Amino acid sequence: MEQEVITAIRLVPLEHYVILSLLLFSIGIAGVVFRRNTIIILMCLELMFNSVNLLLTAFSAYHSDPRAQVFVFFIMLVAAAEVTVGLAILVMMKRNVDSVDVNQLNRLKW
Amino acid sequence: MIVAILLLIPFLAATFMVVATPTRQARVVALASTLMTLVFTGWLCFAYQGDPVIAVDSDWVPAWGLRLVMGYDGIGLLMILLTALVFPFIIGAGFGERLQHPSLVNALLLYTQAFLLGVFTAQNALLFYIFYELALLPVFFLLLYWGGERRRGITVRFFMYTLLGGLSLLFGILYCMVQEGGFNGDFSALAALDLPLDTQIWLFWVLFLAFAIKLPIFPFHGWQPDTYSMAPVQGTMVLAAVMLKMGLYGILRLVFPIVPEGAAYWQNTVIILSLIGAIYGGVIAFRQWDLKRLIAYSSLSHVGLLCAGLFAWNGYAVTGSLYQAFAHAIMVVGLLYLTGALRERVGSTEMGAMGGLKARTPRLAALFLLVMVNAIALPFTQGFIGEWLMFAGIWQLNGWMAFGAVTTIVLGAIYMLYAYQRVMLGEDKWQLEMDDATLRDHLVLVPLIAVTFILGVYPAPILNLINGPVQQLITAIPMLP
Amino acid sequence: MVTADLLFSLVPALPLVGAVLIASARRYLSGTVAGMLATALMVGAFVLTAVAFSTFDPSTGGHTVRVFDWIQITGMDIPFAFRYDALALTMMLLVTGVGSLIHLYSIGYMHNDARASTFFAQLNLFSFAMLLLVMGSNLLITFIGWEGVGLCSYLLIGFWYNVPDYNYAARKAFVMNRIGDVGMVLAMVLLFQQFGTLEYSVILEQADGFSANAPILIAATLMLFVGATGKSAQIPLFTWLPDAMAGPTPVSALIHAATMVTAGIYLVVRCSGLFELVPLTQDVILVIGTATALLAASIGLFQNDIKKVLAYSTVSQLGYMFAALGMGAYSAAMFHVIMHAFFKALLFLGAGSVIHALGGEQDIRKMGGLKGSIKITYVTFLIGTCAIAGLPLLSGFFSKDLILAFAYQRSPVVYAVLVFGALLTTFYMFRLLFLVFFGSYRGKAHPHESPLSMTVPLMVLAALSVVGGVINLPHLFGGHEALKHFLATASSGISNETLHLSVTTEWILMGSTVLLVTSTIAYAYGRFARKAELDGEPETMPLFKRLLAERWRIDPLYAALFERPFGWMSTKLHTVGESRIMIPLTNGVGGAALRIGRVVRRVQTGNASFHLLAMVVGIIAFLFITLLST
Amino acid sequence: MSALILISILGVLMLYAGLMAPRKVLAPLGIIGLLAALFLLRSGWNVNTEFFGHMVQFDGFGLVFSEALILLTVLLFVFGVDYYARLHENVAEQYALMLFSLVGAIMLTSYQHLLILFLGIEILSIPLYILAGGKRDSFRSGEAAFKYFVQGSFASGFFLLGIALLYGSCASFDLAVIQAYASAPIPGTEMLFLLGLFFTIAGLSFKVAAVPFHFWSPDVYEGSPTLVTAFMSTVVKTAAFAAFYRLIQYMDLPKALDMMLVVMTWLTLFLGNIVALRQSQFKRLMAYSGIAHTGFLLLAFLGRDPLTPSVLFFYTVTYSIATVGLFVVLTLAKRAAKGDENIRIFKGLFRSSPWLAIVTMLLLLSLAGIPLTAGFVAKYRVFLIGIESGFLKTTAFAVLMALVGIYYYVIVIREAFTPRDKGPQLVVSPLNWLVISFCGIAVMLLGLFPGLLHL
Repeated sequence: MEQEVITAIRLVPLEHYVILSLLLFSIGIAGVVFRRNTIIILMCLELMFNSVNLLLTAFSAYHSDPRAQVFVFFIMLVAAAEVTVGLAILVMMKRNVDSVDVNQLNRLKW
Repeated sequence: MIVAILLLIPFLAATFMVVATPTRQARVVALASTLMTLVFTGWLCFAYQGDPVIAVDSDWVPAWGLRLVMGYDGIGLLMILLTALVFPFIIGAGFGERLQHPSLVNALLLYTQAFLLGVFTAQNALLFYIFYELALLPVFFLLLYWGGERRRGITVRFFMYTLLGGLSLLFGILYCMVQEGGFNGDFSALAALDLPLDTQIWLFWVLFLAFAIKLPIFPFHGWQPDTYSMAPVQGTMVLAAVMLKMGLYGILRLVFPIVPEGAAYWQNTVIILSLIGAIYGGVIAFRQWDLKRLIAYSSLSHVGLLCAGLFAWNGYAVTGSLYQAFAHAIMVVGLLYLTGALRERVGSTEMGAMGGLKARTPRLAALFLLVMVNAIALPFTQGFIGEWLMFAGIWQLNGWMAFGAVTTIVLGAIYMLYAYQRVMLGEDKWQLEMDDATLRDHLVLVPLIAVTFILGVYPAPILNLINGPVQQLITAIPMLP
Repeated sequence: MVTADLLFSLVPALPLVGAVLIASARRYLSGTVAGMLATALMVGAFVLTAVAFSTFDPSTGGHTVRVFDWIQITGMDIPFAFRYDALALTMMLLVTGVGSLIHLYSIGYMHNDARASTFFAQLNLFSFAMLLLVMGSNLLITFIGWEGVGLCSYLLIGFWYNVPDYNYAARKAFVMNRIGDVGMVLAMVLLFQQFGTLEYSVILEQADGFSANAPILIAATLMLFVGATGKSAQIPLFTWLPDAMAGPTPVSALIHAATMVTAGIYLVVRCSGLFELVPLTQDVILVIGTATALLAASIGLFQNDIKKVLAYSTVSQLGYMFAALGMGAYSAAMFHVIMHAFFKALLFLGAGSVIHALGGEQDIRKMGGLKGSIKITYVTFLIGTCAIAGLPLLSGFFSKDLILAFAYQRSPVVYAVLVFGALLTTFYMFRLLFLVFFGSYRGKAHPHESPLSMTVPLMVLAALSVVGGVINLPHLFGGHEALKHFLATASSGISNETLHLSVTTEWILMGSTVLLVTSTIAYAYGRFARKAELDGEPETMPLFKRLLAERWRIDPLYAALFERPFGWMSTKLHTVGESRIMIPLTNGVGGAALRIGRVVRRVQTGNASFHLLAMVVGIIAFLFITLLST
Repeated sequence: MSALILISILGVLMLYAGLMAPRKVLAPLGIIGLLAALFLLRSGWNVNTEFFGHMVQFDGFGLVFSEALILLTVLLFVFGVDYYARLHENVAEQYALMLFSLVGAIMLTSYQHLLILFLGIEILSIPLYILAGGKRDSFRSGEAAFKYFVQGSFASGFFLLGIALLYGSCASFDLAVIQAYASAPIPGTEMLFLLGLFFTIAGLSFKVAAVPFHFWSPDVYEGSPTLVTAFMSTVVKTAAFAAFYRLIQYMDLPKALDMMLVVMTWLTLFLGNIVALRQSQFKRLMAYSGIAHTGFLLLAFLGRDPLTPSVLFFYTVTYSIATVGLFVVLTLAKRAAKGDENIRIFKGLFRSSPWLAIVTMLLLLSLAGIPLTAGFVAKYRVFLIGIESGFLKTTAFAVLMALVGIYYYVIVIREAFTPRDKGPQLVVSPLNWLVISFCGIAVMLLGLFPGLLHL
């Protein structure tokens, strides 16, 4: 069964996976950097993590080694935790300045 | 062990004063401890056989190249003697000052003395550096807390500028330790280094910078005038009389032995710079209106000569330079004390506020004169012996340099006599009521003057002390012309 | 040490003791007591010297008395030692002898000065230094005295310290001497490098090894001479001496006429062995000496301050001595030194007596007709004047004629110049004499003769000025030049100096000089004795005379050339060099760091997105670095 | 290992205690627990035990650092007693979060597997995000929290990417394998490996606040509650460095990365010191000085010398001690000055309370690296290593920057020792006094007898 999955995965050359995930990662970066809405920033962070997950999975398939997939689970876990905290902070921020615009946060500088 | 005692006397006394903070007796305690140190030093000199003494030699943290090696030879002993001899007077000068926290002032002074003694006894480059920096700290606080106006800026500037040199010295020392392998920074070990010439050429400045700033020689003196004029009299005494000599000593211990060829390479440059400084300072001193500034510039002038003498690097010049260092210490303490005494009377160190004081304080005037003749190196004073030896030595190297050096005797006469006239002579302008030289003034100045003349007429004790080591040094480190 | 040596080396000790004693006890001693003490010690010194002199055997040529090791390190051994020989003894006799007289004189002169005791302490100190100067067996000991007399001269010129001009004069004197001393020091270090010692005896011995005009020797002798010009007030360093008259008159007599200013001559004679080897330097000395003699004499013509006149005459007389040295006539120079000491001291003391009589008046235009009121002073002063003018058989006559004879032998030009100088001297000295003592009194004070303590020295010195010549009586007068032969034992230069003029020539020279001098006196008498012709202010004078009266404007010239530029430089170096360049440079480094800091901290904009962007940029940049460097 | 578990449990306990037990027991509880953990670690001394199939390894390096971390936390807890005295709610949470974060820190010191490294970092960071926002109604605190969070997770992203690429190149997360690969790369995958390592290092550099990944630290330091700032600048920094070094310790990095490290060192040294010159807010100043010290530590990294671990340890620990002490003093002075954080609040400190002033001086001098304080020995050894491993210019630059660094510490000292008729009236609780004195004396002792902290 899983052997088929692996072969299925291997139908696509590794480079494609790498490039794809790097693309995703870059999109994530761009989003985080250039969007001002905090929610979207959080989502883009998720995107970055997931691109990494994809990469890992691809690799594990090519190395035919399950450890990476375990790693992926851990990443998901942590990402979840982070997002939770992130949202909490977001709420707090919303309470302090009635907005979710990143640029509102610029009192600490120089 | 001996050395340990030497350092501990002032250190413990200082610590006692920090803890117990006696107010009235503080000066007395301090004086007592300095006198003890002096006596002890006297005994050291008396017992000195003529060959180097290594009193302490133990590891501190072997793996990290920290070692405790302390001892002294004739030259070190001279410096120790200088420190021990000058400090009682510095403390004594404090009896007139009305500073707050007298116990702290004296504590800081004693700490300085302890660390200075450390500098002069250290036989390990790193240890030397540590004491070198430590000696700076008490002075920093002295200036910061008891200094005159604009002290905040000036003190920090002085501190940073001195540290600039210090850190570059540290870098140099570390470099040498690494080159030496086994992280052994003992003078003996470092002297054994034989670095390639191109290394020595840059390493020279890395090591020398610290001392060039400390002395200071010509382009590096920017910190000096302000600091001298702002610092409390005692602080200036410490700076000018002893601290400055650390530079001289350091050059002798760390520059020449480690980078002889580098020193040879830069010899002329340094001598010329020093002489420029000597003349520059002498000329500027002429038109100074503030006694302390005048002393600062005269000190710049004298030090230029000292440094030139040291770099001429022959028996006469180096001996002369060391001897003159001693003379300068005595002389500058005397002058600064007089400055303080005058400020007590006229309430300022500006010469504009003085003039014609001789009419009211003939004895003080006489003392001033006697201190001054040492400053202008009249024969039969210490100053003359030192300068004569230096001139003779520098001449061996180059006639024109000697000429430059000798012109300073004219400059010295010009600014010193002018200062004396502006302070003491002329008609009594201000009609201030003031008392003549008090018992305290005599107690401080007369011994200083006595030393000046005794060692001017009979220099043998000091000369015999340093002659041997200097000759060894010279022969051990031949300078390529 | 042999007793003779012991006594010898004790000579300077006495005045030193006196100086220290009086100085430390000065507020308990009255001026008179201090003066007596000082005088007693000087006389003691004189006696000791006399004893040492009597026990001295010239044929030995003298020896060195080593007192103790002074500067002794590897390669340099400079003992504290004295040279016990003819030259030293002669100078010592002069110093202690004339010194004692002047000390004695001072008791009276200073008796109503509050700080008289200080004065005597300093006077004694001076004598001590002067003795060291002449006794030293090596250059460095001489130099101790050399600078010591400089200091004392400084102190004594500025003795009345509340007058700013006097302090200025004192400083001027000291600084100018110091300038000379630069030459002296350089000469010493050079000689030390060459000979490895500073002992006169050794140096002179080894000097023979050098060829004539060896560059080393040229340098050494020239620099020694520079030192000499400083002390002995020769061109260009002579302007301090006239100003030095600010000091009390005895000081002028002792320091600035009799002893200190002759130190230069002494030094050259001491080192005559060296100078002999360097004709070049000798010529320089000759030219400078002659020029100084003439210049100073010309200035002396129209001075109105009695002491200034004497001062310039001193400078000019010193010029004569140096001219003699330049001609290799060392004994003549020494002879003139001694004679000059006698009559110039006499003249100064006389002038002092006059000033004392007139209660401090120094302007000869406010004097006149004093010969009636202060007889002793007048007579003695007259003798002195005649002596300096070189009237036959007086002391000045012999010494000056000796010099002139040498000059004639050297070259007629020099001879002419020196003779002319001599005539000028005669003119202004008699002008002085006539204006002061002849005619009618033009002042307001009530002249009164000075006390005995002042007149006695006058008389003694007068006597010496009359008979002094015998110590070196030339063959012409049946003498056998005793002084010359005595000194010859100590100075190689003297032993090989020769005057080979035919007897007739000498008589002719002498006669002509005397003739000229007497006629000059007559001329002066005509102008100043009958109707005292007084000069107004320089502004009213014809140009040339005004130039002379204003001393060739040399002081303003020096001020413009050296003093003001120096002050200017000092100020500029401080206001520009330090305040604008050095200190800003020092602070600039730190300031720059702070400024950079202020700029760089702006990077931290505080905007989260920007920070992220910056991180990304950073990463990309590093990525480039990484990839490029693979 | 048992220590790890104990601390985690302790955290949970703490949460419960916060619900039922009175507030004053919390800190003692924590401290006791931590000491117990310390004891457990000690028992595992020199055993060099592995867990989770060689994913965690408590070797000497790990143990020493863990102990140091625990002790520092204890110190902070002692400080916390007084610090949280005014706070009415969530005290337990604060302690607990710190404990959790400590767990992460300990994992970082002794990981042997990238997964643990990753987890360690996250366990370390996530509680910190919350702690940073500890003052819920303070805008600055919130801003700090948010910035820290966003940038932190952003960096984790890169870090993860790095790990992924590493895995891609050498098919394993095991440190040993990776290090082995570094010395004998499989042809064709070097670029992958290089990039992987690059991103990993970038991620770690963020944690140690090396330029250009430092942007978070000034803002977060300033915004967070002082205790948290202290925690970040001591425990977190130390742990991060331990992790960083553990990663590259036995690895011969590709030239390219060495190059990158050098550049990073220069930038960090420069920016940290130069910008600190112009800081007047004390916490911000400490942040920049922290960056500066990162620079010095990176210098020690460059030459991976056998001595480096001990230098690293000595440096971080002494730095942490000094920092803790200073933050305590700051808190006191801040209270006296009603919340002002400008360095001028120290003015006249010497007059009002000499001992505090003297200790402050000692701590600052130690940070400045003046002889006979621990800081000097630390710096001196860093320079020594720098020179020894041939980075002459970099070391020279570091020395120069050390000079610049001295300036801003001296400025603070100057404030403290400027005479002033009425200095700040500091109320010092006994415990705080204890902490401060301990720090001062420790700094002095370590300066005199550096051997005490010999790894």
